[in-house]
Amino acid sequence: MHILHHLAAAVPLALAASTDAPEAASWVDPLLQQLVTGLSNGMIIALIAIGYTMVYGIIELINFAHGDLCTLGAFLALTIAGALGVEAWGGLGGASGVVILLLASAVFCAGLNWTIDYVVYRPLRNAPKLTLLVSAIGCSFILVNVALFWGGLPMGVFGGGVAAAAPKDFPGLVSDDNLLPAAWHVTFTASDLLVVSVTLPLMVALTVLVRYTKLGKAMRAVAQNPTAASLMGIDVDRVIGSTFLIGGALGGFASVIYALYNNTISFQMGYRTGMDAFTAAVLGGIGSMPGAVVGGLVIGLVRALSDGYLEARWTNSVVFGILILTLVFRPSGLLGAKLRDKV
Amino acid sequence: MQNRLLASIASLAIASIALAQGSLKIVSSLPRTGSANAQTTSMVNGIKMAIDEVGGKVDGMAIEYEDMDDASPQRGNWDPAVEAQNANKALADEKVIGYIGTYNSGAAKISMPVLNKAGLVMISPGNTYPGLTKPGTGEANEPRIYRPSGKINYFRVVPTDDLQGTVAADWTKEMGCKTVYLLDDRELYGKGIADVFEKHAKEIGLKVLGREGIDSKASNYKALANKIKAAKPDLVYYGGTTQTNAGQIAKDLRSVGVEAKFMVPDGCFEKAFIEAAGAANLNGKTFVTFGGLPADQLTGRGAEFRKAYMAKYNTDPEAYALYGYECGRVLLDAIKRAKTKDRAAILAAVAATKDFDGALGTWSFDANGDTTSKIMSGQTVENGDFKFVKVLGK
Amino acid sequence: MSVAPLLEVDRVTMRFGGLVANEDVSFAVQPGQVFAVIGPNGAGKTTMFNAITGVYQPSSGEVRFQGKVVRKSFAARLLLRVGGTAIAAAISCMLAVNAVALWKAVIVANYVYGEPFLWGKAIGCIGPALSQVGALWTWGSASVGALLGGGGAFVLWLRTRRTPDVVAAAGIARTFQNIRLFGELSVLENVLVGMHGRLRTSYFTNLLRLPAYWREHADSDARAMELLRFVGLDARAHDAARNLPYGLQRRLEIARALASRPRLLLLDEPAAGMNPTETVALMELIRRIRDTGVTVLLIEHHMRVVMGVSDRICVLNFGKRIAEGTPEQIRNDPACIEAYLGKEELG
Amino acid sequence: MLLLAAAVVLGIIDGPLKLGLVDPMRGVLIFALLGLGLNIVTGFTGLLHLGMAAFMAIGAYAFAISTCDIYPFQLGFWPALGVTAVAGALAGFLLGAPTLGLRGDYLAIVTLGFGEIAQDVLKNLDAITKGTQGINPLPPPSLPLFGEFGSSPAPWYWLFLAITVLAVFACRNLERSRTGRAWLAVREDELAASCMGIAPIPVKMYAFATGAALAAIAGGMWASLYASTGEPGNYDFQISILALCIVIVGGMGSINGVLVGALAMIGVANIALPKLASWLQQKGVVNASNVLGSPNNWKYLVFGLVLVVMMRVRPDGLLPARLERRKAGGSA
Repeated sequence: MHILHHLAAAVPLALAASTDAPEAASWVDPLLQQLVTGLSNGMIIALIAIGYTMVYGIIELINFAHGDLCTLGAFLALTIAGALGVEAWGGLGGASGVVILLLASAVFCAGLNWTIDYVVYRPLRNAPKLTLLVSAIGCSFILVNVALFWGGLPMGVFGGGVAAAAPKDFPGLVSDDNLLPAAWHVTFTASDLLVVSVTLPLMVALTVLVRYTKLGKAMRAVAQNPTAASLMGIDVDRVIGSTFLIGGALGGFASVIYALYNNTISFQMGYRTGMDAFTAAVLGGIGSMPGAVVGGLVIGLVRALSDGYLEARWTNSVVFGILILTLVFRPSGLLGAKLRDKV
Repeated sequence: MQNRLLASIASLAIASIALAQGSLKIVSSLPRTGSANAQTTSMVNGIKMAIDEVGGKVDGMAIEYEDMDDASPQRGNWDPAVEAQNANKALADEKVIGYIGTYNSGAAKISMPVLNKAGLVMISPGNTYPGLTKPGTGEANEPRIYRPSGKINYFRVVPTDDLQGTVAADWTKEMGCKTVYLLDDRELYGKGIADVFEKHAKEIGLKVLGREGIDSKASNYKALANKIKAAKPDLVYYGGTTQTNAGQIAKDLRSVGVEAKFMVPDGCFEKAFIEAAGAANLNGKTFVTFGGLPADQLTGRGAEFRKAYMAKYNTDPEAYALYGYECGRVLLDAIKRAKTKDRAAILAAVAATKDFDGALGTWSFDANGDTTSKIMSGQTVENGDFKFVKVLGK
Repeated sequence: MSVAPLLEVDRVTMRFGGLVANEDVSFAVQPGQVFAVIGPNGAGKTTMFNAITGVYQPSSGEVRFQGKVVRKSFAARLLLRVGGTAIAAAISCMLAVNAVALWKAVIVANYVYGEPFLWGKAIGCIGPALSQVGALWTWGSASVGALLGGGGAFVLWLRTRRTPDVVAAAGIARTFQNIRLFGELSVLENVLVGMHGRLRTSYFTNLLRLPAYWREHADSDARAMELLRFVGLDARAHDAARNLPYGLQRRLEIARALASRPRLLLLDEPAAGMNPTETVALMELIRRIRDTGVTVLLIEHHMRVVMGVSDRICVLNFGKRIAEGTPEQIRNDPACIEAYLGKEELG
Repeated sequence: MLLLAAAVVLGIIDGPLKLGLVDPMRGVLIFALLGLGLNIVTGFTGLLHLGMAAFMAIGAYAFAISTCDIYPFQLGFWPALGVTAVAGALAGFLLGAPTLGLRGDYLAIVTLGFGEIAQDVLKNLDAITKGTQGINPLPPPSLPLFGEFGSSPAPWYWLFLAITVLAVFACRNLERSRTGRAWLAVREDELAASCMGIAPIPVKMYAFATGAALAAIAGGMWASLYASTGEPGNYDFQISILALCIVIVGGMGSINGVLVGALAMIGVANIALPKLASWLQQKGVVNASNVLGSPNNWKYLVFGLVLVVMMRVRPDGLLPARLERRKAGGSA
């Protein structure tokens, strides 16, 4: 139950801390604010990172296309939102709208991810790992281009598709109004809440799935040793396929959360989100899901704090500097399993 | 595999030679692949309009146009290799008599010397880095180094950062702001203009509370916005463009509740910016400076252009479309006067452009190749559209 | 026992978490012997090999080779390296921290565009520039650098004090139970890799193919072919190692191990998966190896091999040593028969 | 050899036949060099490296600073290239020293991070690097042997070809020597290698530094060719990825493979696609009023498809290494 563990720690921290804010010194409030921001960003990164780490854990592929998969998920969500005019629903309607977007995008991304695996990666199962990696890079390029075309749809939400490449505004279905009493000096907005309330259950569900279901066990078996697994009568390709399915679904959820939290999507957004998520996965110990979550949160926090208290122009350096130092002292990441040579 | 590849390359090469007969040719070299695609599309539309306007002919000589891409897929942005390639390709094709480009001043630094040696006229719809033309504004050796032949072959229809940054700072003060917070996108255009703004702001007694270079690929800037909120500036100035995430910044400033005004340069003077930022986040509090008059303020030429453009693309022409159009027309006008296919003559004709009745007003090229039009206009955003406020600077 | 033993395993215990793979096992191998370690599966034989070759570090006890524990010695070279790294790191940190200030003071300040640059004057500005930055930054960064650099170098040295490469360099070579050849390399190259420690040509010699390279190239190839002939693989010298049949791969592993001119050769179940004829050939080979003066430490299940070639045998069971002696003694040792030999012999 | 011959022939016939291929071929040669560098790290030693661009950048800036006349050093072409190589190698050591103990993809992410950091440093230390403006102009090399380095691409082509040939020989010499065998051994089986008396970390260190030096030289050539470093953003992750594609598409650990890979990748991206685009425009297949209209908007798609298809058709690359078999490649 690692995941619960780490996240359960996170949110109360933000809330509990903010309760004693009034009588706290002036530097506390901004700090808390940055922590809230950092954690919200971190959770989104974590959600995407899980997609990376699952796929890596099972076929040792750094799935470069994952970030761009999320891009498409976001574009789908925007299209639907535009088509249904979700923005106008308001109130409860708006909530149900969000649910619709989440589900639609999840299903779409899951399907797409599975298809990519089926069409591109499956024929290369026995090929060198880096061959797979390059195919993944190829897919990423293709997805980016698809997103560009998608942005050119003649729809209101895409600005009539005149400027396909321009960033698109994603309707603020979830308000940015503070949910906490003003006296607390810390804003915890509805979109922050959304991030938490979608991400946490997903992670719990995932943990349960991987630990206690038949499929989950099969996944771990395949991750351990595909050959042995197949000898035990496990249909390896099916298991891998469903891994992509689940990873994709998470990506889909993440993409909608991302869109609702940042309110902007663009056909190249997959690049940085993907890189952050991949970094998170490795920082946490690639292949380990709790690791991915912790990694995501750490990166989110570091980014926020560096932006807030150092110079924003050095933030990337700070993030990766910390990453490198961490790995020098913990060579298999924060929660990664320590490897020993079998002789 | 690879043989097939070579074959295809070869065949393409031959194809392009086969076409090397015919009339005059104008090429543009702009980043068409990747994030600048939206802006450059407007520019290309503008150029096309200019050519269509004269019926694709200048006294008998048909005008071909090629829209070259100086970006490459693997870069997703302007690529020095491709820009250099485009320049050489243009030179190699004797029909080419004018080179419209570049969008990025960095790219211009690559192709300017190349084209200058060959004396092919180059007109930029987008470069605003002062050092490209104005001695003393950039490095000690600029702009001499871009003119190995000693002659001037590079012109631009856009006012440079040093004008716009200054004007922006003045306007800020006029609006009664005392304190500003500066952001830039750490790219040539954005950082350059923010530097000028900062320098002038200090001269005219504005208090600069902070300066940050942002990562234009970040997914949001809420943390930075929190920091700015704590600093409580009267105005936040962002030196950057729509493609370097100006929209996201505006959004995050509002979402964390920064009350300050928000000002951006002409890199954001396009519908795409409003779409990206979401009108609600901009209305009333956002200000955009721009060299020249916005489409709806245009008279004469400009007004006609606007009408034609709306007829064709059923949207108001962006600033970029205007710039592109102006480049095209200046070049065509020069051809008309030169009455020849000779590059040198056309170059001379362009340089001689005087009191040109352009869409951006009536202007000439000065000795450095810059436009003499110093008209700057200030816009604000109201209910989802730009609204002209006033003419800035003198 | 007049001669000093070549290898002494002295009360070695190997623990992995809760699991105890070896519990104070001791034995001594005399030079020139073929010494066999036998025992049922999971008796901890391979673990023992790994402890000897430095793949694992013994949890307690020590392994002595030629009378002393194989380790990088605490030599002047170490001090030199640590000191050197420390100084280098210190300087680079100092420069890194003061980069901009130094650059401005030394380069920018002294260079007027288009005019000649006065190096002497410029270098003269370094000192003032540093002091101007402030002692705290300058010396602070320097000492941090020194600490990190020196510390890092020392830690690295500690960590790599008894790694397999050190042990191998000392004259102990091994083969692996699950064959670990360099599959993509040719048979010849595998042997040449084995020679790595014996070859001397430096990076730049190789890069530029200086005469030294050619000289060494010639005789290393010759020696490698010799070895291949010795194990009967000279005909396959240029095949990819992974394309060899199983038996030959085992022989190649032996040749590769011998290439490092070891005093002691560790063979981990060399006869595993061999047919009777191959087995006979193998025993023959082991004897020939011993006759060249290489001491052999052998793990083997195959009793015919063990009894046939070894001068002395040590029996492990559940990680403990239950007996040691000559083949005859072992054959008649009730403990062994009961623990292990019985069924084998009858079968 | 065959490739060399082809290259020479191309160089000779290009001018007369007006193929206009020599110009883009210069870019191909630069990336071939970058690929050769990565091939030593990834192809020979089996370390996945996602930060080659950083070393290219370091090279470009080292070269620029030592030649450009806004700095006092103003060295000639070859000395500057030497400085560049040394700078690259040093950078390689600095990155490698603490991190080469890491396994597979952990090392990969470290190199990726280094790439990002390098960019930030180049951008932010503008007092030294001119930040986003890039350093220019770099004087054209004065090497009478190759001719007048003016607007004509030929001398550049010959110069770069010469450098590439030298680099190829260097790689081959190393590959077939004690040093190179150690690299391959570490790639194949690190533990077995160390049991043969090979100390993995120093061995990897040499690979890293060599690769970095070659990448740096590529950067130097690049800067020299465009007489400018361009902006630090020109050396971003995309370039590292491109380098990786070149090596894998060409064939891991195969020197000729890398050359072919560079030709394929850059050929597609910088030669075929532009020509295709302009050809389609000539044919008037352009309708800018919607996004699908402009051929330029299809480049990502085509490039991606090329990668996917190539990997599908030749999983081991176009020219697999001498003894390359399936499963050979692999980072972790």
